[in-house]
Formats: sequence, C-alpha cells, structure tokens
Amino acid sequence: MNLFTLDELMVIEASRYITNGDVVMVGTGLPMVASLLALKSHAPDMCYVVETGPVAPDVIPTPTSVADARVMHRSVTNGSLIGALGGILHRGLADVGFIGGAQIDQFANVNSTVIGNYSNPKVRLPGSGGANDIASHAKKILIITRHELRRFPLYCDYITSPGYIDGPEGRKNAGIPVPYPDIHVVTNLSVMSINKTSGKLTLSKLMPGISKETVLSNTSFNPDSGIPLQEVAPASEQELKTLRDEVDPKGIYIKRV
Amino acid sequence: MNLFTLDELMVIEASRYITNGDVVMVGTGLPMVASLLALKSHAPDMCYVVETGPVAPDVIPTPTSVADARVMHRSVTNGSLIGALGGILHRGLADVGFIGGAQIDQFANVNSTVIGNYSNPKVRLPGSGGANDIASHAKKILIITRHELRRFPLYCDYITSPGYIDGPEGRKNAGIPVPYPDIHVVTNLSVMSINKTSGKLTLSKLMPGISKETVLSNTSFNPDSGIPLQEVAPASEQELKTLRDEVDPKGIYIKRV
Amino acid sequence: MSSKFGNKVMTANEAVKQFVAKDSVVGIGGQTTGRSSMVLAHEIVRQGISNLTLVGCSMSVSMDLIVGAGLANKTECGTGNVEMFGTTFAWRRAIEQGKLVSKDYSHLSMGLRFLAGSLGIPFIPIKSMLGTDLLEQRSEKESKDIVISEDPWNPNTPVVLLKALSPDVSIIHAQLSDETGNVVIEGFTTHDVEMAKASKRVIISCEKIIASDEIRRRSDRTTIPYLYVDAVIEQPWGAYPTSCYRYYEHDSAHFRHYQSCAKDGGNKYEEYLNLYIRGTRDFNEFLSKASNAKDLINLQKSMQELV
Amino acid sequence: MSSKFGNKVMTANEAVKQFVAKDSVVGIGGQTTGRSSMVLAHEIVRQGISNLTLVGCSMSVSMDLIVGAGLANKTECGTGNVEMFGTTFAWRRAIEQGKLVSKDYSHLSMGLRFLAGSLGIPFIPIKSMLGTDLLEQRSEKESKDIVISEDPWNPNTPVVLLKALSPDVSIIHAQLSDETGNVVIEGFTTHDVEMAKASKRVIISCEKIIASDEIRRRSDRTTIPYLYVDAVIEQPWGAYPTSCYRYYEHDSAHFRHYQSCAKDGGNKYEEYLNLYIRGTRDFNEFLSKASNAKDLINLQKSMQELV
Repeated sequence: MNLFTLDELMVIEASRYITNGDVVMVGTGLPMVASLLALKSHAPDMCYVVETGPVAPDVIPTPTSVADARVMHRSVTNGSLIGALGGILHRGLADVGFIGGAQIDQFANVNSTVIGNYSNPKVRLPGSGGANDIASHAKKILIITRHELRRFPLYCDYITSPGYIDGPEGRKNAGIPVPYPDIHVVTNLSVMSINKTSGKLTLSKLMPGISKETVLSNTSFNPDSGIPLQEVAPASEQELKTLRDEVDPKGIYIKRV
Repeated sequence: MNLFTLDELMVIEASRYITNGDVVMVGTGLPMVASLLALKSHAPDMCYVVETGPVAPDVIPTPTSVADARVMHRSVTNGSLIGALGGILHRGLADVGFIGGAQIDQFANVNSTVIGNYSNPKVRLPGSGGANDIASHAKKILIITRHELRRFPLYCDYITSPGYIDGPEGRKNAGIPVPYPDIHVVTNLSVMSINKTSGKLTLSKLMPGISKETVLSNTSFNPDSGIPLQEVAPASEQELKTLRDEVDPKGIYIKRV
Repeated sequence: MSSKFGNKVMTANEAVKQFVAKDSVVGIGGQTTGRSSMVLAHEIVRQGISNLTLVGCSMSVSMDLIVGAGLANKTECGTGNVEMFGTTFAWRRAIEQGKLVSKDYSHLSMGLRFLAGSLGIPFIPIKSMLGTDLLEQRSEKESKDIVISEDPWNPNTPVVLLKALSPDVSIIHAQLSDETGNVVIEGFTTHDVEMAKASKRVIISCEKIIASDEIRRRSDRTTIPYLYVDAVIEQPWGAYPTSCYRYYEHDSAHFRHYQSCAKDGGNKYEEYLNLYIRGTRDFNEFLSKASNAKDLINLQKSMQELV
Repeated sequence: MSSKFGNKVMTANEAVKQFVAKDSVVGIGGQTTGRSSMVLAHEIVRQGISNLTLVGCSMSVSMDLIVGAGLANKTECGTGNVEMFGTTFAWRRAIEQGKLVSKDYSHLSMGLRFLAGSLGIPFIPIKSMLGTDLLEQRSEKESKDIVISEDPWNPNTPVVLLKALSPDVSIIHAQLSDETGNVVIEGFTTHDVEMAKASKRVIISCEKIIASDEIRRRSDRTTIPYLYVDAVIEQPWGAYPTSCYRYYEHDSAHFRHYQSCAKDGGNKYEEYLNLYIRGTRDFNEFLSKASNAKDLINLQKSMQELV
C-alpha cells in the first residue's frame, strides 16, 4: 500500500467525483488541487472554468489565485466574470462546482460571511465570492474541508451558499434553479453526502483508519444513517504521483508526509 | 453660386445638424452619406457608431450596408449589436441618431413596418431594425427623406419609432427615456423641426427656390407656424467637393447633376 | 450543446439532419449583406425541414430563402432587410399573404432577448418600444413575450420586460473554428455571440478549420468557446453571396439576381430554388453554378483592399 | 465620460484630483492578486479623499488600503479576498468594529448590476442568492438594491431583481491604452469592462500608452472603447504588488508584508501607510521603496514563463 496522508486522500477522493467531460467551476485552494488532479488523471476532457473568466486552460501548477496567469495558460478564452458565472454557470452548463466556507450545517448550507451576528460580527469572513452562485446553479456541489467540530454546526450563523436550506424541498421552495443537486462534503475523516429524502448530510464513507465515533464527535449534527459505511478507497500510486509531481509539486497546498 | 441638386443639399443640410464630437448612430443609405460628410468636413471627431458593432471607423466610401467592411475599416472596435445599441445608445451616450421610414406623421412618429392594417397588410415594410431604439434613446433625431405627400400623413398607419407620440408630453407619458429630443426632418423641399410646445413638426426652413405652398401641398398635416422662414444655406464649395469626391464618389446614393 | 472536447467536424448535410428538426426555433446569424450562413440555410431548404420559426436581428437572404421555400411559419426579428438590394421579398410576400406570422421587435430588443438567454436569466428589461405599436399592435397569433411592468425603484415608471429567447438551434457563419468548436468571428459580431450562447444547439459553418493549438496560442480572439457548439462545418465561401470580413466581399450580381427572383416570386422563384439549391448536391455545386473562379477571386481582392 | 477623441493622458495625481470627489461611489477593478490599479488606489489615499463607497467583485488590497486609511464608509462586493495571502484584514476589522457598512452580494450579482448599468437598463434579474441570508439578513443601514419579485412567465416562481449599479468613477488597470482611452485588457477581464461602461467616469492606469494607429490596426483587441474613458495614466508596474498578465507576476513578499501590517492594524498599519503612500510623492517613489530592480526583473521573468 502507498503511503499517503489523509489530507492527500481528501483531495484525491474529491477529485473522483469529477467525471470526464464535466464542466467544473473552480476557485482556488484545495478545490483547484482536486480539479487539477482529476484533469491530469481520469478526466482529461474536463472543462476547468475560473470565475475571473478563463475557460479550459492548461493550468500550470500551482496557481495561487483566480487571477493567476497559471489559470490563463493556453485557455480557449480568458473571458470575463459574466462569461463564466453568467454565460456558463447561471446558464446551467456547470456540471460540478466547488465551494468552501467556515461553517457547513446539517442541510449542507455553507457560511463564508460571518461568525456571530451579521450586524454585530464576532469574526467577519471574506463573503460569498462566487460561492453562492455556484451552490445555486451547479448540478453537483463539492466541498473539501478539514473535519473539525466548529466547522459542522447544527445551523450556520449565516447562510451564504445554499445547501438544502431546511429540508428536501428547501431549495425548490426558495426557487433555486437546481432544486435537488448532489452535494458531497469530503473531509480528512469522511465523506458526507446529501440524502435527498431528508435533505440532510449523511455519512457515506469513512477515511481509512477513522472510526464513525471520531466523525460523530467532530460533528455537531448527527450524520449517521445507520447503514453500513464504505471505506474511502486508498490513494493509488498514479493518483499520488500525479498529485505530488504534477499538481502541487512544491507542496504549496498539501504538506508532504 | 455652386451648382447642386436639392438631393445633394438635403444630405448636406442634414450633416449640419451634427456637431463635432457627437456620438452618432448611423444605419445605411442617406444617413450614412450625411454622417460621413459631417465627419469629413466640420466634425472630424464625430464618433460614427454602427448598430452591427463598429465604433469610430475611418469609413471607406461608399458602404452598401451596416455589415460592409467599409464601416469596419480602422474602427477602434468592431464590437457587437449589444455593445452599440445597448452599451452606447440605450446607455444614453448617443447624441444623434438617424432613422428613416415610409411615413412620418405630424408628431414625427415614423412608420417603417406596414402600410395598411398590421394584421392584414397592404404593403409589409422591413420593420424597425434599430430605428425604434435610436428614436427612443438618441438626444437628437434626424430624418432624411424625399418630400412626398404619401410620406407625410396626419397619422402613421403604425408607429414603429416614436416621435412625440400624440403631443408635447407624449414621450414622457409613455416612459421614453429621452422625453424631449430635438427632431429634424430634412427633405428635398424643407426642414421641419419639432416644436416642443405643441409636440408637432413645424416648418423651419425652405430649400432654395421652394415655396411654402409647394411644401404644404406635399404634406397632409399643416406644419406652418406662420413665423417667417429661413432659407436653407446653399451648399458650399467645400461641402460639395467633400460629398462628391470623398463621401459618394461613385454617385451610389446621390445622383449627379 | 455538448460540453465535450470532441471532434465536431461534419458536413452541412449531416449537421442539419442531426440538429435541425421540424418545428424548431432556428437562430439566424449575420446581418443584411454580411456573414450569413448560406451553406446551412441552403441545406435546410435542401432537406425541406418545415414549420420552422426563424429568429434573429436583421435577417437577410438566409432567412428569406427558408421562408420562400415555404418552410417557416413564423419569424421574430427587428427587420427583414438587404439594404441597397431592397427588402426580403419572399418574407414580405409571405406576411402580406397571411402565410407567415411576424413578431416584430426592435433590434436591441432581440439582442437583449438573446443576452438574457445566454445568461440563463428568465427576462430582461428594456426602455425601447414604449409608446409605439411595437407594444400595442401585436399579432393575436403570437405568444406574449413582452410584458409592460414598472421599475420597482421608480414607481409609475413603465419598463418593458422581454422574455429570454433560447433558439433550439442556431446557424452561424464564422471565419475560423477549431474542430471542437472554439470559434473566431472577425469584424462585427452583431447578435451572434449572445444568440449562440443562448441556443440549445449551435451549428457553425466557417471558412477554415484551424488547429486547437492556434486557438490556445491566441485565445483573445475566441468569440464563442467550444462549450456552446455542436457541429463545425468547413465551407469556404459559406456566406456567399453575403460577405465574410477579411475573406470576401458580398456579390452584388448574385444579390440582384436573387432579389429579382424573390421580388417576382412564383415560377421564377421556384426556378431559383430548383436550380441552385434543390438541384444541387451541396454548397460547392451551388457555388460553381452561381459564380466562377475569376469573379470569386475579384470578391476576395475587393475585400483585401478594405481591411 | 467624455465622447471626445481628445488626449486624456495625465498624472495619477491630476486624474484623482479631477475625477474622484468626496462621497463618490468608486468602482474597483481587478481581482485578488491580479490587475488592481494600485497606482490610483495609492493616489486616493495620498489625497485623503473620504466618505467613499467602494464597489467591485472580489476586492483586494486596493480596496483594503482605502478602507484601512479610513476613507471609505461602505463597500458593496462579493468578497474581500487575497486568497493565499488571507482576507482583506483592514476591511474585516472595519466591519467588525462597525466602522464600515458592507453590502454583501454574490459575484455574479455584482457583475450583473454592472452589466445592467452598462446597458442603461434599470435592473436585471438573477436566480442566485435565493433561500440564503444574502437576501434575508441584510444591513439595516443600506439602501434596498434588491427586490424579490415574480417571473411574469412563471407565476409563483421567485426571481431576484438587482438594481443597476453605475459608479461615479472607476479605477481600472490595463496593459495598454492609447491616449484617447481605447483600452486593451489582456487575460481575464473579470467585471472590469462592464463596470467601466456603467461608470459615469473612468480612470485607466496602464503599463504602456500605444499609438491610436496601433489600436485601429488591431481593433479586435480593444476591450473598452474611448467613449467611456476620461483619463489615461501611463504607470509601468501600476498594479504592483498585484500581477499584470503578460507583464509581471504578483509580488508575494510585498503581499505578505502588507498583510502582516493589515492584520496587526494600529501603529504598524499607519507606519505602512506613512512610509509607502503618504510619505511618497508618487507611485514611482513607492516602487523604489517597496522593491528593487532585481526583484522586479524576476517578477517579469516569472510572468514570461507562464504566458
């Protein structure tokens, strides 16, 4: 078996939710790492779309932002924000979108705006950026985050990006164009996915060597459905090699073992 | 005195309503001739905008359409319809707009859609094109047309492009963004301009050698305000030379004497 | 549209067969004498695909041919127009004879309807058409795609809401494309980019297919990225007799010939259709009937002097 | 904006003095680490123009500096963000301390508000933000620029209407411009083109002023035509420490330095402002304090390897 960290496996597992040919809205950070890994391994015809405009670049590792020349390299167009978030995402062409945030609640709603009260904040966070747009319009939503108790409250202090809002029909009732998207939250401990019957995040996989109890004790809501859990497939030699040699060769985003 | 035809003087007079620096929405035909004449004589910094997209071209005489490469020559951008009619005209940046049509009524409303009944037409005309947009949003509207009785009915069969609709407050009441534009109708017999008090076309100038009676007998409504009329200034040598040598050297739009 | 980087090159015959169905709403690219996809319009006529709704801004002979062949029962546009060469006579006659429903808009209205479609927004406001019969005197046979509403930030101020328009398929001629459908339109684009992005399917005819590497090396030129495109047809002179910027001028002689047939209608028009379209296998055969090498070279030369 | 083909070249000092007034709504170009007009942001700080509202999409250090200097009392944006280098700390602190009203939008919402402004349409619909606190939990101090309405063609289907946004003046950095303000932005444009076209005034800083003849020979590159532009400032490195595509990479070292000052705030931040901005005559003097020839050349080289 190959040696890898759970941080590595987290992005590798996330990359597996991308299918070849998918149009993927990608920001920066770990979503970029997971998308590049998919692009350079099993999804060479994936279309990488950056909210600043670039479409289908041959990304040079490792970009530091959505404004980095590395995400414009050999794109088919460098476009505009409205071209990417409007003409592709809002237009309904995005198969997959990555978002992130400080809090993810039981309905997969995400908070990237504020900890505490909006009008009297404890900590002000960066805000939506394109995340609300992505969560509203992508057919599949992927979230990569380290699994810590404070990141998984029962309810978000503020809903920046919609999960299932308050239940299975929450998005539909609110008028969100994609009413029943797949949502997967991939962490260093587990994978939680939306159960479309309950509209809630449900534990579907555990990371190797991680117990269900560890996940539950790091989650404020109860994602346990009682069904037997798969283990996340270990990182293959190819996945690891691509991640380490081609995607993040300097270890900027994922620390080395 | 220079020899010229009234058709020549008609476009020359129309060109005089363009001021240097004006942003001018131009289609094809006589408006193009008048605009080019202004550009090549007294308004070198006029910005010629074509509805297909081109902005500020060095127009090569003589274009045959808004899609002609002659209106794209050395433009600052070749742009798009939305860039020109949206980003410039609807945005409120057009100082002057030319329109044309088969009927022009007492309120300077223009019909370029249908003669007879809309649902059961006698003659179907080309339709609005960009004319309705230009008439709604340009600060000054210019119309060049031969002066014939059938072209100047009391009421249009169909209002394609708004003049003052039905009176001085007609545009304002309808919610048109430019409520009180200047409108000048330049013909081979006269110039009629909007009287902002009545909202009606009023005779302001006569072409040299043309009597008021000739105009009135070729107009279904009465444009006579009773005030003394100026005569249109004759074509200067420079205007004629520019028109004949630089704007329409092949006599495509204006027949030679 | 297809999101795949596949090779989308096919013949006009194949593309129209695959993507233009009876009863479709077909988006028409180009304006008046410029950059109309004549190769694809011909192929629609050749295959006799009927009950079409044709939509565009200033629709030219590509529209007129389809209407003249009796294949369209509705148009939505700003104008039918060939400027110096007159109106679109087959279209005019069809309306006058009650055979065609015309939904009339201003050009910007059509452009904004496509823009709304391209952004996936359900409608878009405009301040054109107010006070005119473009709002008041509309055909009873048409669907209501215009609503007069109020600006929420300026009570009692009317504003026109236009429903987004997403054609089932659009036919657009471009200068260049790679085989996956990264398209380069040179010169004016009119409404073509917004219409393409709004459409469910897009067929591109182009003067020349270039390598994807060339697209990626100069990506600032790309006007329509491959995501929106389903088929790419390489057809030099594919816009003839309309012009193609940087490639060739429009052919006045053929325009006048077509217009005289269209104006007369009847047998003379049927003969045009039979000789040039129904009686030809493809666009190359049409070209060899409609023109000759010398004249075509002159149209190229004439364009070269203008750019 | 000015419609004249005049020579609009001036210094940053002159342009800010002439076009950025107290109480203005200022549009901020660029995103995160890329193509922010630092030269113009510095000049606003240097001149101490106050009570500003800053609007943009992903606003970076150009916004953070103006907020940190106490010159803004409101922002409207999608995010304050420098990605790898953290958030915009002066902005964050100002909000946390109740000194700054933040109107939060999604990025596309801001983009569409500018698009609406650029087209002169009073509002534009969007289907983002539904069901979230971006609609529900908004500051009481803000004007209401969002209305939840109904799609007239789909009764009972909610749609968000966004009021058009037309900044009083926008500051945008570009690669090239001619002296009349025909601007070439290379690489991503983010919201800059729509924002410029929506703005009442536009100040362009650019790496290089080129001849108008060069613009006209390659007009397919023009991203903002001169009609919208009031002032053109030639300032090589004018986006530093953010990057300028094809010219130079962002400077991580100076970003980290700024971020550490902004995170600490207080005296350390004041020292930054005093040393680099208030204590310098112009941007060239800032550059000579903030970097050196060798490091700048390396940033150029680093960019050359990426394009």
